[in-house]
Amino acid sequence: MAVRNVAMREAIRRALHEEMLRDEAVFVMGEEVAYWQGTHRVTRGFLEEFGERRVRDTPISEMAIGGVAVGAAMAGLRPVAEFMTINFAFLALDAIVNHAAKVRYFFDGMFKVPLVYRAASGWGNQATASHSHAPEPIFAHFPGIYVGCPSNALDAYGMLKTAIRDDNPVLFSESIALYPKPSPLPDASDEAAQDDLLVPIGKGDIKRAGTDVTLVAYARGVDWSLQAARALARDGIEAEVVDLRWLRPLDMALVYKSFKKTNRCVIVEESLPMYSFGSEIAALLQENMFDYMDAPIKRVAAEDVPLPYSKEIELLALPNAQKVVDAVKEIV
Amino acid sequence: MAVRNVAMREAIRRALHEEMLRDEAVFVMGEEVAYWQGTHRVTRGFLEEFGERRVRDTPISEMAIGGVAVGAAMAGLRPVAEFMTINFAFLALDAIVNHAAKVRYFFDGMFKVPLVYRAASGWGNQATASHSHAPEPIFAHFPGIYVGCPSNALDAYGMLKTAIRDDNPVLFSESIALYPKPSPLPDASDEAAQDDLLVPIGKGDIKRAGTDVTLVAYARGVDWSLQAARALARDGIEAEVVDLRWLRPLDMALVYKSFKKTNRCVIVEESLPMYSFGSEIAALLQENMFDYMDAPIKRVAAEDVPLPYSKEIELLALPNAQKVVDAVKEIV
Amino acid sequence: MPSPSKDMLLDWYRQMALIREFEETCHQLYLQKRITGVYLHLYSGHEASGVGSMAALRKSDHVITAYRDHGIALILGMDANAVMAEMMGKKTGGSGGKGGSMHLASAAHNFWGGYAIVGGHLPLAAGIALEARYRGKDDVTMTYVGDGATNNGYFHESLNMSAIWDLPVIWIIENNGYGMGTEVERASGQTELHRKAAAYGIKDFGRVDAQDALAVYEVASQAVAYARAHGPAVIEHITYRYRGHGVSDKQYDSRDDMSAELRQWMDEREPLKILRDRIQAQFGDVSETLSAHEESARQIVAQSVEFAEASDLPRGRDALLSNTYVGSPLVYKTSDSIGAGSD
Amino acid sequence: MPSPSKDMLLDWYRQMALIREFEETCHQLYLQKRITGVYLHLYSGHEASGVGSMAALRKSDHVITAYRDHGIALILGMDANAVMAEMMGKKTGGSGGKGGSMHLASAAHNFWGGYAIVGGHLPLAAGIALEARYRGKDDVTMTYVGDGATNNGYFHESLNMSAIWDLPVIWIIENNGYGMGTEVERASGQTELHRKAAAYGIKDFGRVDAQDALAVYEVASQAVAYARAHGPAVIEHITYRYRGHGVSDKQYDSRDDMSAELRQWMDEREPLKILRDRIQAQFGDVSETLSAHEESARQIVAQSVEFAEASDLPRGRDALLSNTYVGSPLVYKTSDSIGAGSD
Ligand SMILES: Cc1ncc(C[n+]2csc(CCOP(=O)(O)OP(=O)(O)O)c2C)c(N)n1
Ligand SMILES: Cc1ncc(C[n+]2csc(CCOP(=O)(O)OP(=O)(O)O)c2C)c(N)n1
Ligand SMILES: [Mg+2]
Ligand SMILES: [Mg+2]
Repeated sequence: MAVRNVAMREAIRRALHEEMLRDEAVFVMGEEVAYWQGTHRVTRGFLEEFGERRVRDTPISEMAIGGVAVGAAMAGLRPVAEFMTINFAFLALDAIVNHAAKVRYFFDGMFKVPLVYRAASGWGNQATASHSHAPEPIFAHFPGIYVGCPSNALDAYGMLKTAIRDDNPVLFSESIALYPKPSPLPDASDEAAQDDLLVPIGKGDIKRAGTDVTLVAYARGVDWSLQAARALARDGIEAEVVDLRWLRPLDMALVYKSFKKTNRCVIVEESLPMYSFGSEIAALLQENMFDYMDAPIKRVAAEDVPLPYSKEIELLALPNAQKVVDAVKEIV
Repeated sequence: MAVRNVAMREAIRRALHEEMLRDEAVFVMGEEVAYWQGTHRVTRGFLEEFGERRVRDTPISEMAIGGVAVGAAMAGLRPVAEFMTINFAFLALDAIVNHAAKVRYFFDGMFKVPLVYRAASGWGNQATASHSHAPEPIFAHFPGIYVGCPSNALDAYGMLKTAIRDDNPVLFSESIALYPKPSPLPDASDEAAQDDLLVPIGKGDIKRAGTDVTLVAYARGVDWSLQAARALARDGIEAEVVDLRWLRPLDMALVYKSFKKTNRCVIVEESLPMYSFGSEIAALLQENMFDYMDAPIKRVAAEDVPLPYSKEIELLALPNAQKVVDAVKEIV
Repeated sequence: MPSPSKDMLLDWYRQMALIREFEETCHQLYLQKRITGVYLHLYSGHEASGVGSMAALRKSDHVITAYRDHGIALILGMDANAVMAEMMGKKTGGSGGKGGSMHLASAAHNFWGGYAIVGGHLPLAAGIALEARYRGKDDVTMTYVGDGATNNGYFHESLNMSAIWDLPVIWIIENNGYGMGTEVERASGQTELHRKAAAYGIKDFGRVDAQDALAVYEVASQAVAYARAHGPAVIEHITYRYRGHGVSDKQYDSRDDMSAELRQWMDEREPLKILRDRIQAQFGDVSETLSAHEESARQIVAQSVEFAEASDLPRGRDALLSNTYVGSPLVYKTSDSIGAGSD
Repeated sequence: MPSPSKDMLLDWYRQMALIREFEETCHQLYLQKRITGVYLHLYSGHEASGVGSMAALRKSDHVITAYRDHGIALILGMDANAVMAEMMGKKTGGSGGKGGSMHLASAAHNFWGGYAIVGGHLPLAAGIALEARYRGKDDVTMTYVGDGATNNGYFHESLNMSAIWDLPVIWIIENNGYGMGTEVERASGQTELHRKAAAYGIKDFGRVDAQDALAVYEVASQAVAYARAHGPAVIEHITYRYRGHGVSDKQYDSRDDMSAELRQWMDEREPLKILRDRIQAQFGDVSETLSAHEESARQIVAQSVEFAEASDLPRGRDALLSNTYVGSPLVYKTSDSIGAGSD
């Protein structure tokens, strides 16, 4: 099977496209997904191919986008509902965490809610404060839903397909910064080959092996971690990069295994620092790996401020590979 | 000055009442705050005393409650906007974190947003899944707003007054379970005496001194911690109870000071466990107090499930003093 | 619309008597602390609104509502035992004791539930109707929404979505005069709530006296036919709640004007009496049958209490955790040394 | 309403020419990567909507809008230098370089800002108007909202709140035919957007051809007078965006039908031309003055570009952190060993 470099956007598009071909119950809805071809071009060509019935533009009504998907899923469809950016999903928080995530529990299993919320996430393009969040941990705080955040084309492909096929609600957060990034994806043309690429829910991945320090990350944090690992290698420090891929459930076994070997850890995320991804992973590590800790676990996250427009100070607020390198050097 | 036992609800009522007398710009708005006398009776009698202008019933419009308060505050009023329960504040997440918390930053300091959002929080009364949250950490994730969570009458009184007088937006979360609980509050009748009771934003408090283990908590978690401390004392274990009172900003100096003495810590909260209060405090402790850690830091939180109706399993999901005792015994 | 037969009308009375008995019993059980949930919103006074409108449906149609859901469940044929057991949080409850009063549902009856967040069920209704449209079925979704809820963003976005997508939803606004303690006049700029339909270009079927089951049925039948063929419809039901907002609504009886108001509704617009009079005017004396229905209601409800009280509570951690997800519970614990994904 | 004087009309033209020049310059600067923000929504084509309506205000009145805010800022008299510097993220920008294109504001001009979340500013508008009511002032709040935004819950809840509280807000729906790529007809069940006022019992001032500044002014004057005395008002402005949704709206010109549509608007309903014709019809040849205004606009904008490019960027951690809060920044760092509260 040929393996080609493919932009993450394209991998997501391919996964969605294949699932729509595979299962007639799958449909997409969201702002500008149809005629406009998707704000981030993920649904490019879909309207033409699948028609208005299965490719549905919505008004600017996030509460309804969130809730209509729940009803449709309960009734037997498999909606893939897009929030143009994850910031707008704030307006649907109730639909997501109090309805999608709880309907099954309210009624003790009477209904399934097989839906996927897709959302473009992240910051760094001068989108300013209200449009600059990577708030996946906020959503992952709540049980009843899964949260997936791919870091490359292959994972995005396999994770989204799994998410669509799963009978639980999934929030699928796609880093805007990673959309154009090419990475290898096999040309899986038949279904069996495609199925081989499925990524199970809650399964993390070692993105780089190493012995000296564990970098735990997801989505864009993986990118910064891999860059940092290359820089560190030049100084003889071998970092292992664990991509958790899912914020709920967490594949902590993978983290612990790595940590037992390295005894040191830096957690890397794009989000704000308080009550966030780094907080949770650090807390779990110190509790469950106490005897393996040779140094404090460090966290690299965004600065604890709203994001400004002006590029230079915006970049100051963002994490980057150098900040990861610096954090590692504090503990090795 | 006479000190009387007063229900936390009454202390909040008194604080709000005094601030409304003191400053004509202070007004209350929310669902059922006026004619119904407040769902939790905090604004009992206000309509009669202050009239419809300053005690404003709203429709069931949480987005607008959240946002109207922002506009009114920018324009120079000091709104105290009530969410009947904090669950309904999910519908106002955007107004709270993307408007109240960011307006000042957007415009680089051009406006102030001196508002308080009050909300009744917590679970344990068979309110079921969508009405059973203590999600303060979710809101405290975002910079630009302060988050206060009192654990007794005196703190509630002093914190709310500070919150109303502060020029920043504050989310003030009131535990429903603590509303009826009596605790001592001086009869401060003149303004100077009242001002002495103000609690600075971000200032924690030692609720019980101890030497063997630090219990870090807020709101209802303080209650469980104090109960646990009494039980532990019978076994010769002296727990120090640190009530952080504010989830943003965090008074970590107080926690660190205690931890340096006890070298052990259990964090107690009413919220869900993932990406939450315990995560953050544990992460900070291990990073900044690494050399003082004699044992892993433990967390006691709610079970990671939506809340069921049936009392017995509902209580299973909730934290309690015994769970705190058990956690302490694992590490001392 | 065929005019309803005698049997049909008698059956409506049966349903209404059952609801009234069920709700008043719940009220008593609450006072006796045999039902302990903090939320318990009764349908007493609303009976004709639900019975008359759902009579216009066929079996494959869908129904969804908010937390004031006991009556809706019973009308659709949910077993009173399962409903009462749910009030008591029992394993045998319709929602296994997890949902309580506000979260009844029955997939077998196309009853999609009771929901506790005001307005939260409205987009779900649109989604359920979308499935029908998507699959080319002509089933409609009957959706009940309170007057207070019409002021929420969910209402606006859901009705608009139903309009542009031609979704077969009948939006029934149950205007009982209040959202908790707030009169419609103090909550809605537009107090003729059916007129809100104009903001979405939705067909407006106007206001109905919803204490009169026949009047309700007539308009509902038209609206259902319209929705089946075309798209969404709005109806406003004027009704009244006999037991305040919910059982914890203590000040309800303390407001004299309200009590007078309530007394007037009960005296002049009692839905069971109106139906009884309508039937007797058309078909002569049916008091025996009606009494039998009332007696049967008493028996059914008394038995449901017995059943519920004899049922087991859900117990233990497994009961707590189950059905958070489809499949393995994947439960997170702070002290877990292994995660869910890897083995 | 007094009919506008010649000077007034000439001044409107001045404002409109300034906006057009400013926006088209922004467009060029964006293509040249001298403005780098991802969001830049231009007011070209909308000029008469803002100029005609704000002419009905007095100085103590308030204005708030969404992200399409450059024109609004300039009409209110914000310095073009400060506006352009903000586009370039400079310290001298109106928002210190922190807000960018979508977040202009000027407290000195009672301009409460540009906001980026669709509908998010609508309850703020109600809150600003509430302050006036609360304090017994008769200032009004003019609020601009897009056609697409009227489908959002914020719109519904805010308009309703303004109605029940009699808030002096003029809700101006700037219907430019599209929300991003979605035509009004595909987004709103009610396509005559002013009719949404009926859902709130708000006084409906109907539709206005908003390419004609005089027509806009006339209706706005009535609505402002009404709002000052009574409460909220709704007006629908029919207008058109010349530069697509925003500068990143690349497909805009690729859709042929759209280009034809745009061409037609520019040919037949160009707001500057319509105003010019109106003035000349009434007052004779004023082309010299108008040319002078156009020339002056070019100079002002050219100078604003120079000013902005010569200005300093905000730099360093202090600039990043400042104005997160009033008072000390209380900045959280994972590695801090002391917190904010204790000393
Ligand atoms: C979003 C939200 N806000 C507030 C509440 C609290 N609440 C529950 S019922 C209710 C009143 C609803 O009134 P209405 O829609 O008229 O329905 P009714 O109870 O009269 O049937 C309120 C305010 C809630 N459950 N959800
Ligand atoms: C809540 C929210 N959803 C989506 C967006 C993305 N978005 C920005 S502008 C826009 C279109 C708004 O259209 P309209 O209200 O007609 O205003 P116009 O741009 O035409 O002036 C959309 C969908 C957003 N900023 N906020
Ligand atoms: Mg009601
Ligand atoms: Mg538009």
